[in-house]
Amino acid sequence: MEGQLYRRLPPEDSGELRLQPQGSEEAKTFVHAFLKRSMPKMKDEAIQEMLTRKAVVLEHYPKKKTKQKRKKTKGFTAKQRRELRLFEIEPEQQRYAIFLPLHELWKQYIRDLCHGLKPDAQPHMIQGKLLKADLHGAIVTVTKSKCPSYVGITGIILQEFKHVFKIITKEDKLKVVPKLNNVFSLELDGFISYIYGSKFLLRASERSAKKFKLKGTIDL
Amino acid sequence: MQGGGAALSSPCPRPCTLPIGYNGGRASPIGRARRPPVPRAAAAMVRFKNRYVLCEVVSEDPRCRKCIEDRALGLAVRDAIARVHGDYGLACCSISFTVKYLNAYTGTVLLRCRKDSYRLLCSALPFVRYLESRAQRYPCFLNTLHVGGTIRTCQKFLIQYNRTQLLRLLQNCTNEEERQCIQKSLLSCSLTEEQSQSGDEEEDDGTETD
Amino acid sequence: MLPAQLGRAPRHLLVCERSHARHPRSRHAAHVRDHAYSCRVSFLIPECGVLPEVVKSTIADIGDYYLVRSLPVHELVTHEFIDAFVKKGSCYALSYKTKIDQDNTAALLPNGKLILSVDKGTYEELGLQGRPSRYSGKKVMRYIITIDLTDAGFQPESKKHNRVLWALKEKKPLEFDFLLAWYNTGAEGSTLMSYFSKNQIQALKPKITFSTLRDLQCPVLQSNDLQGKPEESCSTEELFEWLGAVLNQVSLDNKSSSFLSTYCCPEPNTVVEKAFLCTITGFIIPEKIIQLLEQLCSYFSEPKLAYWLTLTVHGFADSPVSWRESEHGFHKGGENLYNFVIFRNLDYWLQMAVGAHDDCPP
Amino acid sequence: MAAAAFERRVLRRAAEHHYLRVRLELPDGGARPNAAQFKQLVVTALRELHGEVGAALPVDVLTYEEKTLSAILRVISSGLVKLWSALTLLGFYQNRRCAFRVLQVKPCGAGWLPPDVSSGSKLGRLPKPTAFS
Repeated sequence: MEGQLYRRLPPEDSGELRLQPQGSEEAKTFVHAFLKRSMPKMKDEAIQEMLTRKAVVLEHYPKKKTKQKRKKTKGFTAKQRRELRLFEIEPEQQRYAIFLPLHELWKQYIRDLCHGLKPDAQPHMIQGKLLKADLHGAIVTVTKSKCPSYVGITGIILQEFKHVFKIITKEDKLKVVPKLNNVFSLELDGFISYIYGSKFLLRASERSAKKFKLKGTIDL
Repeated sequence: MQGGGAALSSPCPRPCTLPIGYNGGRASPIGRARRPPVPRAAAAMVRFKNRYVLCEVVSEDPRCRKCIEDRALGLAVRDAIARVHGDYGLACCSISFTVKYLNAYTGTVLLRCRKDSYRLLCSALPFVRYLESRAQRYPCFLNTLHVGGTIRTCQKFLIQYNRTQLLRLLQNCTNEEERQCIQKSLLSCSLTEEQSQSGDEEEDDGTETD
Repeated sequence: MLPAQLGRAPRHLLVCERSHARHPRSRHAAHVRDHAYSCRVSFLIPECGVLPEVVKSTIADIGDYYLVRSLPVHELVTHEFIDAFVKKGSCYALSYKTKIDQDNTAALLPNGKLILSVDKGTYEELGLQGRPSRYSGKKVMRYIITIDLTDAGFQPESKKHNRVLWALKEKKPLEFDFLLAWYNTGAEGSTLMSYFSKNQIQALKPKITFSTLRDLQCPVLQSNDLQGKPEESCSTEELFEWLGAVLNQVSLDNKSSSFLSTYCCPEPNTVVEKAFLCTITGFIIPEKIIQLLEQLCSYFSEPKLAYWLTLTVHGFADSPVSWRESEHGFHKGGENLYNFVIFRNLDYWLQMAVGAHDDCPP
Repeated sequence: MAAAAFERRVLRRAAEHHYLRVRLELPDGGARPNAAQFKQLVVTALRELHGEVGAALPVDVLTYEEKTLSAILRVISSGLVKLWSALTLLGFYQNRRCAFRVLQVKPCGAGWLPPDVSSGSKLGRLPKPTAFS
């Protein structure tokens, strides 16, 4: 097999291909010279080594595409957020009057959401909309609570977290009211809805996806 | 008399004394299997504790023996409870009440009820006056022998009891043939007796004698 | 469900005390004063046909009480009311026909404490700080709110006062029918009648009934022996039971072999030719009961045939307090009562009985 | 004066007897039981629920008014729950429907009041006996 491979080309073939027939010695020197030329940094011994030892797989292998690691739009960690006080409202900003426009906006938003909020609208339809609605800017009152000192707090919701509402009262006080064990009432154009906080322990974004189930009675 | 002991006798769980080095590989999985891991939900629960009342049916009429059966006896006892303790008592006793074992030949009966209400049951047993079977009544009464927490303690007591009965019979023997017969049954009974003695160190955990 | 529980009766307490009415450290007046709400007073004098004039005038003087229909509770918290009544005497108020185990109940004690016993829903809505009831089990269904009207922080326009007013007026307007009584020693100012004239108020007179019992079997008592000795004297418990039978006109001549009843008068006993029984029913304030007690003590200042007499006072079963401010519940009876036995030498026995949902009497 | 020593005794669950004020409700018309029949009815109720043992419970009918069908019963404290439950579960008197209303339960003799006196009217308030709660 090998003999066949390294055989000289027959003269008729070489004539046809217009190749100069070469002797084996010539070929060897050519290869050496070629290698030397193309890899000038390598030493002779190394080249020799490669020639005798190295097995070259004569196979096409595709070049692995290096996956472009898409850089995640990295936000802040919770720690950084805390340090930066991103979600805190500065004391000079804690004024009820500042947030009244937000409340107006919210009212407009709810009216749009409930198709104008006509007085003859179905209450459960409005409730269904309100359940999924954003509550930032709503005026709420704590009507029932296991802890009596929360009862009666009224104000605009500034932020909604998983477990608490941040509410600014008319006295320009920022109150943090837990949702658990509290019932909030929400009044809009004569419609009064009650929010049972214990069943509302979700972030605003998660709430829009959550399916609420009907329950007969809800105990605090 | 001997029949009662033999019928109740079971292969005695002799305490394992095999050397652990030799048989440990086999013994340990058995030991583990005997004590199943307590499920977390059931950890707070307690098993229902029962009381087993061992009594014998005493009757003058020999025909009574053939009507000692589960249903007739259960009905008679229930009837007595209903009479003595009313609907409330009957309802209390009916929880897990069964006739657990019954030997028509010797008249031995084992009743089971909940631990809470065994006093109601025991107090009603003397009021059983007859057994009724196929529209026929045979006057009889129940003699309470033993109240135990497990069937095992009742069985042990019954063997012991029957042995003393046999001994008493032996004393009252008149002819040689009878004596021979009783001695033979005494001997056959003593085998189970020996077994039950080997388990003596763990006896009477739930026994209550009234 | 266990048969063992069939034999258990609900908890109850009977406290017996023995002392002397003129003893400087005797606490009988304090006990009477601490028991604010009494609905029935009855006394029994053996060997007495006609009531002495002094006692009769005391009974007549027991005074009116008032019933105000649907009075909002916040009226009791206003400063006009506090200044006119609470601070100028002893003012008693108790919600009428409210059941302590199912309704909201309110009571105003003479020391100026307003006590609201409210259910869970009302408490959560009301927004006033309270404490869970002692007898409501693992899941608290009843709360007790105590408001001290005479507290220094309870000035008009103070934060505390405003909060209470807001809660009772706007948040959750509570309304009750109130029984009212007012006792003051000084000059008569405005009266309850004129103060609540815009509400539906009516003055009520205590109902007084007299009766003379003939040939009554009375137990023999020894003033220095509470337990009693067989063949010599009866114990306090026996007396207490006998008294109940007398007050309810149970015939005492039953034979022990009778089919209907085996109750008979405790031994030893004497037959008294006639005994005087008087019962006063109404909203009776402790000050009047103390007066009555004093009159009954002075009954023995002249030699009398009777060896002892009794004065029994029943408290309202549905009042939120029994003695002082200790909580009271109804559970299977709601009794809170006390009974004086006054002996000829002015020794007295005091028996105080409470039911299952009560503290031990002081 | 010298004998005026102070003494105090606290008795817990000491009452030997309990008292029940009950009213029997019968449909209009028909015979009303007299005192003996009333007692018999109470015993029947006890026998139905608690058997002969219950029927042997000493129950005294202290007062009985045939007109209003109301009575005061006295029972030893250990039998209170039995009596109460038996009365509650009684349904028939001489094949006519009937019901017992337990109006008041008192542990001490002097404890009871006429039902119209105390602040809330006790009529119709029917606490359940513990044995079945």
